[in-house]
Amino acid sequence: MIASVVFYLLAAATLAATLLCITRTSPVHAVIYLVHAFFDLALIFYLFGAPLVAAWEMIIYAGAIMVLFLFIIMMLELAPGGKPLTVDRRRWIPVLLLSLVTLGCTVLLIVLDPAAAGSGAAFHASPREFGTALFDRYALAVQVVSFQLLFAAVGAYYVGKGEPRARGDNP
Amino acid sequence: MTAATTLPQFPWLSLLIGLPLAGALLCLLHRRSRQECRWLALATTLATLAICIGLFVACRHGDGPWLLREDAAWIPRFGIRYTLGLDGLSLLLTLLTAGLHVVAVLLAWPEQRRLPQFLALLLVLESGLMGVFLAVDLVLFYLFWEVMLLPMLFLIGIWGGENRRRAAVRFFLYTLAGSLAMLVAMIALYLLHGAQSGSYSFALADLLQTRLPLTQEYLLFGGFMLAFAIKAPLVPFHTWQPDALSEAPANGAVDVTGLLLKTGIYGMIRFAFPLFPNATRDALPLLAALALVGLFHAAWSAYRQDDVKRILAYSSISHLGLVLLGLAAWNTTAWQGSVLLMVTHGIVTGALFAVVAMLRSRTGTRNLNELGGLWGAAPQLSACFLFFALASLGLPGLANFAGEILVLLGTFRSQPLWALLALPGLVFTAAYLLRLVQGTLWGPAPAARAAIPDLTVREWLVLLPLIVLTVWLGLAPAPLLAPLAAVGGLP
Amino acid sequence: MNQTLLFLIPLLPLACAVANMLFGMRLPRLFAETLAVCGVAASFLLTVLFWSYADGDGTRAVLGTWLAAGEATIPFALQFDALSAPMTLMVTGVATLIHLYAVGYMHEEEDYARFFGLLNLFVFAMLAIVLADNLLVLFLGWEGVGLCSYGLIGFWYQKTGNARAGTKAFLVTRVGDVFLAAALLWLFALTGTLSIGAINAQAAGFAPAVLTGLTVLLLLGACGKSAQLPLMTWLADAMAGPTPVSALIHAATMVTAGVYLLCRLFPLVSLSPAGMAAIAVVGAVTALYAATCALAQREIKRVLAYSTMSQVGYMFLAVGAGSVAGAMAHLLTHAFFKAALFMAAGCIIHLAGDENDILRMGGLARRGPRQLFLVFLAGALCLAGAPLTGGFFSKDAILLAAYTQGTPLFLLLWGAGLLTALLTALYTFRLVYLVFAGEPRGYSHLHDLPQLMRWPLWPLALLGLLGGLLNLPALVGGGEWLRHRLGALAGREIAATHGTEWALAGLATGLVLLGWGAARWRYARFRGEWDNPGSRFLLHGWGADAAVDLLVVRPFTAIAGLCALGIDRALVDATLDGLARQTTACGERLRRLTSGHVSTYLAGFIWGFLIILGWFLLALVR
Amino acid sequence: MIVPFAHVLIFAAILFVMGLGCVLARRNLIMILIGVEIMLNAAAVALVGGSAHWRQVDGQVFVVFLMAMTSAEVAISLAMVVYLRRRRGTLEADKFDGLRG
Repeated sequence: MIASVVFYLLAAATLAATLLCITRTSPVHAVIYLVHAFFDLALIFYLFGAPLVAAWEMIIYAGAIMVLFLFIIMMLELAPGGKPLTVDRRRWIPVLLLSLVTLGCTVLLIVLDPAAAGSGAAFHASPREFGTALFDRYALAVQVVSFQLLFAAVGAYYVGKGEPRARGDNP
Repeated sequence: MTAATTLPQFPWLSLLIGLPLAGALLCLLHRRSRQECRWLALATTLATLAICIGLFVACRHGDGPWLLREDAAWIPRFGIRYTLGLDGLSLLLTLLTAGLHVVAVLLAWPEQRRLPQFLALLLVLESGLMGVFLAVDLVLFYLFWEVMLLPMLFLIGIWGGENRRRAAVRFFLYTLAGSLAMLVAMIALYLLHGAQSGSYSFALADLLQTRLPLTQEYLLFGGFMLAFAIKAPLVPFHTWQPDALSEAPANGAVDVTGLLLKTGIYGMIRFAFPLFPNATRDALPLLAALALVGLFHAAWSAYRQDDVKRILAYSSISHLGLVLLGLAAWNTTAWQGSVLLMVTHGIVTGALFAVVAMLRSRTGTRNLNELGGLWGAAPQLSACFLFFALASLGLPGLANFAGEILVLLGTFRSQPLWALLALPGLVFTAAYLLRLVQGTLWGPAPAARAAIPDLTVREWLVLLPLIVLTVWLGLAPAPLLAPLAAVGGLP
Repeated sequence: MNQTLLFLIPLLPLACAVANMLFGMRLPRLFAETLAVCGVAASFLLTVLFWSYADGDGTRAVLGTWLAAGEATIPFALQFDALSAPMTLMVTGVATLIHLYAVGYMHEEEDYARFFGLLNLFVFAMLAIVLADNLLVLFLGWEGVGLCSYGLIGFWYQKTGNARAGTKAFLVTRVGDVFLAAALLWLFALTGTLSIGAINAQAAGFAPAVLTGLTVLLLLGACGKSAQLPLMTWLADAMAGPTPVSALIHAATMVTAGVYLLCRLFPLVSLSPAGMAAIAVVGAVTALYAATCALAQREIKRVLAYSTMSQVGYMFLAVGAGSVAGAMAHLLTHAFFKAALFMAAGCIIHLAGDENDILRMGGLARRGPRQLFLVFLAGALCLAGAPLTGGFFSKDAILLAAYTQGTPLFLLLWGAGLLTALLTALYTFRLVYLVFAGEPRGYSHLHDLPQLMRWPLWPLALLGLLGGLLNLPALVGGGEWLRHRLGALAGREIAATHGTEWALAGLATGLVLLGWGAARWRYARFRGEWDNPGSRFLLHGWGADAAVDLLVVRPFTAIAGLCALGIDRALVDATLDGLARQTTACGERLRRLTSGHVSTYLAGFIWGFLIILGWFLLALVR
Repeated sequence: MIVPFAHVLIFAAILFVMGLGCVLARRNLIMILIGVEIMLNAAAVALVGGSAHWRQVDGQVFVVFLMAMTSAEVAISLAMVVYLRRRRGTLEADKFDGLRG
């Protein structure tokens, strides 16, 4: 029963984080909130018995993609104006609140290890089971996706490589 | 089918369609020398005319509806066959087409801009027309019906007058819309027939057997009639005709052949009336009303036009009104009269267009107010102009009168009121034609006009056969009427 | 000689006409003129040769079938019988003389080939009417005559006025032709054939209403050609043509075609009393109308034109009164003396240096050639109906026929006839005095007169004077040769006591003398023309032209304008252009949708998605 | 199943709509991409919820593929953003309306 409560808490946290992410004027803040939302999502995935997916969520989404966003934002100096990132009490309250909620849920989850909860047959996909499914039934899909990633890499390289011609000429 | 005995076994009808096409190709191959193209085109059209005359002489007394028939499988899967049929009606119209195309090539002789392409398109138009008049299979008929449009569109679009684009596009879209309605009706008929008789076929003979409930018959009849009404043209759909003809190329070749685009009436006789007998019978009064409205509206409009070619275009619509009235009267005399009038109208109005083209090449203008006093400058040209205007007027002893009087005699026997209503048309036709003659021939010649050369040999070659034909058909149309007697589908 | 040679009579002038038109200009002038004259003279001789063929009920010659479609088979056929023979003789005889006169009159005209070609073509068309056996050949001649009068009236085409007069003549007569065509169609529907003999034979079988209808249609058709009320406005303007044309077409032959048509179909026409009354009324009213107009005319040819209209009105009255013999007698004599008068008028105009206005002539009797005055006087006496002249006998016979009809209507018409006779005498002698008597008022010197314009007048003047012998009434011991010759075709037997005949003859002579006296008193010493509204009203033919223009021409042009511009431009084209504009407008609106902003595209995408969602929800709910 | 499947779906839907709102409302290209990310994650939530509900592991496998595709997409789009930024000097989505009709 605790698990349901935790889910609703996490869901609320995610929604709030996303909402805040959308409404920020500065992209950096938005990215930060989004990272926050992805952490909560990872927890939810874990809650649904998908530990591998939760881990990947943390690694790929929060880790790789959002960092890339942040990097791009920083590179393109999109931060609004030259105003220094002063600590503004009013702005950090929502962040603190959200962090607390997330922290609380994590602690609860750690304490109530579902395996131990044994509240009925909550579905739990062990990595073994996940691995066999991935490479047994979806072997082909994996290859395709890998190709896709290759193309993306080549594409990104090509688009990124073009040295900027005279500014403002129409493509 | 009784192929005329005297004719050797040879696909004559396919030759009639193929020869002009071959001529067109040859013209394009000889693009380099304009002179070569001219003689080539003339040779092709003369050969086609010779074949037509040969067929006319050989098949004139053939009995049975089809004088000559060719049949070959084309798309068996849908029951579409390549069938060509020659009966009294198509015999006359192919002869008229071949004759007018010889005149057209002669008229196109002095054309300077891209002559080979012009002649090639003219020959393609001829083969399209031949196809329309000979096709018996509905899909084949529809194919040639569309093929006929393309050359006309390019001829008007490229070589035409000032706002030729607009006229060409309007002409093309108008006719296309009509033919789409026909296509839908055709396919519906095909399916209904298939459902009823099990065997799916587009042949006219098979489709004639379909028994349709009345409402369906009205709808399909409407589809066919819309396409034919636009091509006739009947009044509400006629505005493309004056634009197309007045914007046609200056040398008049396209006007002459343009008249043949009036295949609407032929389509009605060949397809619409026999396929839907009950719908036709009920629609006769409407047809007559449209004919009379067309007759008077076109005559009155012609009275107020300033452009000579537009007057002739409206006059052609007015004559077609009378032809349609003959058809609507639904008795033998009227029918034969209207077919005769259709043929003679082709000759006479074609000749008038030729003369106007010659007039335009001399005076450079087609506006009635700027012309005048032509008789003093070019008596021979003016004499021909007056002769053909009088023929178009329906002067007894000349071509149109024979057709008109037969139509009126026939119409009076079945529907006296229609004939009496059509009679005042004689006065209005006389009114606008005499105004045309008054504007161009009589009166003082405008001072600015330089000396005008009279008819050259080439122009005499164009006009002389037409004059002989007009007088001959006026005084003795019997040889032309004889083959009509056996035409199937006539009352 | 077999019948088909009969066809030579009409075909010879046709051949000469075609020859003249095609090669006229290349031939030397003399050759072209002789060709024209010989063509007509030859057919005159042939008519004389074939005269015996006309005895009994005449001979019918067939050349071949003209039209054959369904049940309509119409041959080229001629009928040479007691009615058509004298008419052909008159037409060819008068035409020959007029052709000779025309050679002189047109000697300085360089476009002679066209003139003689048309004149010959006219003779062919007139003969086609006269000799026609079926109504379609008659109709061919009918329209041919109309064409030639159009061509000849507008002969001097340089002045648009002449060409316009020609067009007007053609159109007004064409209106008449429409009525004739209607009768023709109706007859074909009733009898299945157009041959005149068959129609006259079956005429008795028709219902009275049909008979009256047919007669009225034929009357209106005849009015067109014979310039009777209400289709008479063209004749006065037709004087724009050269004088030989006026003499031949608008005096002797074409205008009488209408009378001939009615005489030809007399068995049919006579069966409907209402029809006969209509013909008589139209004839008498037109006679009176034309006589009053002739009084006020200034140009010599217009006086004669209105006089012709009046005399043809008399012929209509004769046919209406049932006396075909009277009508034909008057037709023939009138043709002779009126042709003579017109040719004399041509000479007068030529002498006075193309001066048309009689108010500026005068004193020609002493100064001009003596012969001209005598011929003109002879013609004038016939026209006025002076006793013992041809005009007197033929006009008197008509008045007698009208009088003996007995019904009050015909008595009224007889009175009108008498009044017209008085007016005729008045305007004829007015013409004589104004032109010949008194002092020369306008012209300076007299041009000389070519020989050819002098001697052809004599035969016609004599024939006019002796016209009475054609149908000399029994009163004066005459054998009434024409009536016996016509036999069955002669119409009603005029039975009248000698007393009434003498009384009527005396009355007529009195009227002529009265007319002559009045004219002498008024015009012997010319004191200027009255110029009051009355005379102007008469001058313009009771304002007929203005009325026709107002009632017919102007509305027609307006309707034509409405059709050409209104319906075609505004209605049909507008709808099409509107359609085109709407489609482009829709296209424009759609174009604005693709604004290039990603957000609009996505919004569109979302809307689509919502609609699909809604559809599924609906499906779910139902 | 710890939570009724409907609730999971509702949660995913709300998340999706928020992502959508962000894409539609925001002008900046980066924010649009972030919006897309949110939407993709909402899909992932639905997938995981489904796999938990039907007790099948396939849902989770798909989430992996989803992540692969997302990272590929982000790589390219951010490269494009950089490219556009250099070329046009701005990242306002409305400025790039070269395809205007």
